[in-house]
Amino acid sequence: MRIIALAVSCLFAASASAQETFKLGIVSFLSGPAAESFGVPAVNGAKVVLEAFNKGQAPAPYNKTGFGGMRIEPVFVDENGGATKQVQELRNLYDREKVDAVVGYVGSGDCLAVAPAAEEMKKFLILYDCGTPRIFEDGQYRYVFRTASHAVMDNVALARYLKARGIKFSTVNYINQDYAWGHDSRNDFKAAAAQLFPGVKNQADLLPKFGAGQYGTEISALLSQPAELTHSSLWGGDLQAFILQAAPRDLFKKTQVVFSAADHVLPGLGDRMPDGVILGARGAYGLMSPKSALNDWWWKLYSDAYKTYPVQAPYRMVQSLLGLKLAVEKAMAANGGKKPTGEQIAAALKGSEWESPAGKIRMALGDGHQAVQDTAIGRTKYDAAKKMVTLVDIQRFNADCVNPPNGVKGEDWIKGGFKGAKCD
Amino acid sequence: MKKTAAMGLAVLAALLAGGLLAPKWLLFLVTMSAANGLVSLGIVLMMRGGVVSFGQGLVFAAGGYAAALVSNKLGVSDALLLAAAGGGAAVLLAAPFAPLLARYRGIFFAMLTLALSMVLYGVLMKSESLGGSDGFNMRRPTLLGFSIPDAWSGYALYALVVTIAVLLSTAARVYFDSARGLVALAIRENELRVEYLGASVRRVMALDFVLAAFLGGVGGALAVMALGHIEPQFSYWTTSGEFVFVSILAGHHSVAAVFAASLVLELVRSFSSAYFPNTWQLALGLFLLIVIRFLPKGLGSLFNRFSRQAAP
Amino acid sequence: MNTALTILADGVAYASWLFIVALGLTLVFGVLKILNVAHGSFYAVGAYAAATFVAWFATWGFAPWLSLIALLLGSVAVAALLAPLTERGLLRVFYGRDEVLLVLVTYALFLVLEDLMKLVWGVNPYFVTAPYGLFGNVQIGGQSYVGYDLALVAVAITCGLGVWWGLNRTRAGKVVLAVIHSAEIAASMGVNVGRVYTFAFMFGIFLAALGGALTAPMISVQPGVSVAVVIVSFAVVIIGGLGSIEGAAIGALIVGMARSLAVHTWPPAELFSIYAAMAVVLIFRPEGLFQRVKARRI
Amino acid sequence: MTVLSARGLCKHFDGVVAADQVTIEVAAGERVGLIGSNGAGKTTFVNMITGYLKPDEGRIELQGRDITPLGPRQIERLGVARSFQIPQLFPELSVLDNMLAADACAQGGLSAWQPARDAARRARAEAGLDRFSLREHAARRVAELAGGVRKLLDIAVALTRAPSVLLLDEPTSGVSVEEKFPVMETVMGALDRARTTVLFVEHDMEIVQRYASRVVAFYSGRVLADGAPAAVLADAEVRRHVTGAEA
Repeated sequence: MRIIALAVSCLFAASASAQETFKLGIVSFLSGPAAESFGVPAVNGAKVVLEAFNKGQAPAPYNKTGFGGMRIEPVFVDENGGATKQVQELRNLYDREKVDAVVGYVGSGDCLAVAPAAEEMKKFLILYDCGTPRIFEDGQYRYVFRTASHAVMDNVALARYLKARGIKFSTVNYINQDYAWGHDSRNDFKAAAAQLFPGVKNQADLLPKFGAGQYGTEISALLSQPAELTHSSLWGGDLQAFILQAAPRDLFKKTQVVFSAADHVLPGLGDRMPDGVILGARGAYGLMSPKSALNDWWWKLYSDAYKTYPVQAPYRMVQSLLGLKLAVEKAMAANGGKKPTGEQIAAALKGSEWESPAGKIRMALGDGHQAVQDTAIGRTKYDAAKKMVTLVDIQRFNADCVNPPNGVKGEDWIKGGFKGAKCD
Repeated sequence: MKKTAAMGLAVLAALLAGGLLAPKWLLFLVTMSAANGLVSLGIVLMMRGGVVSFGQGLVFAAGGYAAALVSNKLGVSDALLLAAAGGGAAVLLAAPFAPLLARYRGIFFAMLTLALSMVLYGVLMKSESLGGSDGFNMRRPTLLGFSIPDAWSGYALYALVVTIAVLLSTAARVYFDSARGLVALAIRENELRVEYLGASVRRVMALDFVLAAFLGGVGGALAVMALGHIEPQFSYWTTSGEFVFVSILAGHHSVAAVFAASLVLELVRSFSSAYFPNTWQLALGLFLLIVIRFLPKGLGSLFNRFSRQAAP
Repeated sequence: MNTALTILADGVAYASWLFIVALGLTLVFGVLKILNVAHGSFYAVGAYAAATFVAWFATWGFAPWLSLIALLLGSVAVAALLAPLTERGLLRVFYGRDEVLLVLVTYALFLVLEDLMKLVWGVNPYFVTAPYGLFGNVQIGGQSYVGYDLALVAVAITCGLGVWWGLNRTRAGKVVLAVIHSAEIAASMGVNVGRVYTFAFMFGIFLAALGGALTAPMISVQPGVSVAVVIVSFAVVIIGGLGSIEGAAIGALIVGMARSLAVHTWPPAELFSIYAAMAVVLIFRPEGLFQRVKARRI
Repeated sequence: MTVLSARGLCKHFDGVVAADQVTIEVAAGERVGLIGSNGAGKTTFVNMITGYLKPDEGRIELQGRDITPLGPRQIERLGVARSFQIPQLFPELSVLDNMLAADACAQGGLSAWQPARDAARRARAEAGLDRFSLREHAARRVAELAGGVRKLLDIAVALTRAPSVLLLDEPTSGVSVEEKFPVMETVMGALDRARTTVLFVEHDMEIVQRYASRVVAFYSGRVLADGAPAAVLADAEVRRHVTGAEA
């Protein structure tokens, strides 16, 4: 309801004072299977952060009100409904709603679809979450950026963690959703494991369809030929259902399970989450986030507003908004304090770097359009006293250790033995 | 027939002129709804024979993927060739099923077409070489050997799509008014009698299915050119559902109504998702219900009423 | 041997879950001649309602096994409140219109319910895992199954037999059968067809909601639950024959077994095995495995 | 000479005998009245002749050609047309469009571009309407027509291709008493001009007496009597089982 109110108010505000306002389109899942785990938390994160920006309450260097004095007016759009709809709505955002920039998109398919549209319209676009590396590996863009690492990092980090912790395994089972995210995650982990654990044998390779909900059959398949390691990139409702159905059948006792992106289910599952599961968060997020003043501020801001701590999605949103803020303000300065064009903002963001609650973000890949960041992997342990799942044995990996160097495709980089990786 | 052609030309001229004045976002919306409208026009063509396909996503996707692949893999960039390729591919895919489907009616025809489109969806999701569920992007096409400057890309595509749409609709109108077209209407009313009058119901139905496939394929190709991206969603049942809705909203009386309906749907969807980000599906659903309730014979019935008053 | 047993067990477990939902779908079609695209939404509403009731029971400090009652109450509530509202308030307006048009009406209903659920229950997940542990675990062919999953098999069989008995062995059932055969004739024999419609729809929705309620303990109840169910239960009733109970049972078994076989032997086939089966059946037996073609009198 | 010959036709519907060794030879220009109580097998006979039902046994010949295995479409193309007990028309189309649709079907290879309503076709259709003096109804939807008019249109549509044999299934059923004779007058008048061989199923014995040159009486699937109207209607068996009511 509040979102409607906001959106409508924006409508009328739009005409009022276009000079002092910066209109920002924010697109994420407000309905459908990705709303609970990714869309809505991210949008919630955006709301509190933008509010803080407009009040000038963010810590330095983010303490200018709004974007360099311009009041930020968000317009929210639902990402649910397929890539076709996204391309149309993106065009409407730019041409009809006259937004100055758009931050959004969780779905890789949506990202691939909207990027060329924004480019053709010469409008500024930040992809804040989606996983596929193809966007900047296959394409060249001037106006499109991604302010978070792509999915290669997640599975490389998992493999490196297993290596670093001396976890021995010779067989692996896989269960991933039957769409690009699932396929890519499986392939990346397979390749990475082959590099770090030569001779490891891949057994079952299950691909339940997205949103299946029923995993009894898959769990039987995983148990009928148990592997020492079981890899999965399931997320959201599917991941929660899988855990709820697999735990009573002792899957987690019979094999070491590793999840590439799972911290977003910890607050909800609580003691239903088995101990000893190794998981990542697609960055140093949530319980694995680094200690810093900025992180403390953000943690408090979010927790106070929503009575739960921020996980992957809101972190990815806030890091994109912080980057955008600095870029806009830099471009503004270069533009003699006047509102910058999309072109100028792009120039300012390209190759830049900034501090986020999750650590430093560097636009290092895709010649300055694709971010790399540090990440972390941890192991679940339920803390009865705090009544929450905690993560132990947390290990951080710096960006250059788990991301390919500029100009190298993630896949080739893994298969080539991580050439140029700096892990100190 | 001459009258129809003349009217088509007049409409086309008006649209091309109007496009110069319309805002960009509207231009794109019309482009998309015209492309989608062609698919629904195919359904209307079948509706006149009494069947409704719930799987036009099948030919929509076939046309789209064909055009995108021909462009990316074979390097053909001319929009007209790509549109033709889309239509052709859809026909090739649909033709083998035509004699089979010609035997089915009502819910069974709807469900069988749905099943076919979902099989294609499954195959596309699997084919990683085609980008799987993410699909892939397509370069902007050229037009008659000229590459389109960014500033004009919107209008150029709009012009292309409406031109093709108007041409095909004119052809459709001629077909509807032809002997075969009238027999199709008769089949809708009473197949048995048509057989007893010595005409083959199945042959008519089979041909209609193939023609609808062609329209759907061209629509898919044009949609991809406008979007610059294709994905298996093109063949998903909800996509087909929207095509059906448009043809029901239009009714089987008027060709123009199909494109009007398609535009109305796009407008409703786009404005509701802009202003009710949290409840746009609710808004869309209610809109559908109201239309089905209060326009049982579709927009076309209104159109016809006017035209009758005009020319008694 | 064990593998075969596992494949069978998994197939049956999945089939029975599917059957409960599909049975409702096929009943509604049989009586009202409506292929209800929104069936999956009622499944989801059932899951949410169950979650709500279980939560209440917990706050009132009832014994854990009572949570099973809560699940049942949840689905009854949906059938008692939402179903009549939908049938009388919405569907009734469109009776007599073309079958395909009615499919479209329920498609619209599906869109509406998606957002209504979000407005009522929000997007945060609900967990009602309490009942899931109640039956412990069972060993079958070297596999340890959750007793609850197998309990579903019993529920499914009960539902199937119950409906069959109700239709074929009771007066009310005979009346319903008459309406299934021909609403006009039934009406001319003085049957209150409208009432039968409402009743049948309520029961069909009850089964959908029950399916959702019984699934709630093993999933996280949140937006998007409905989508997956619709198409797969469609496939079941198409395979079995629209409006046929035996058909729904066989269809569910075919789909369940096909899926189980695919997952255990050739996982990549799973995604489209179902639609392929559906297409094949439609091509060779358009009316489904359990329907007869009606000849036209002239 | 014999136009139509049916020999030893048998047809069973799970147990029920609809036709039992039915043998009828029809000569050119004959007006054969088919009588019999309901379920005697008259309509089954018509359905078998026109290919809607395949006989279990027996053989049907048209001008010496075996048409037993053919379907309604092929048989119609050989010049055997029929009308229906319940008129089989296109209710939502206008009367004229019904005729035009029939005309389009008659043209064979359906054109996808030649207009269905061009002057020539329209003229033919209107001529067809005139023969049954239906011109004044041309613009009305069939659904709005009265029973008698529908019956006439049903027959007018059947005559589109000027068939050599026409089977009328109860041409006057559902027609009001005062309409019956006018209807038959128009029909038979039109047919005289076309010199068509006619078989008509009829319950009203006055009509049979007036218009039949020969009568075939059916009883429980068998041919009970076959011959001159007076003789057949006088037959004791026929009086008992068929026309008993009128006796």
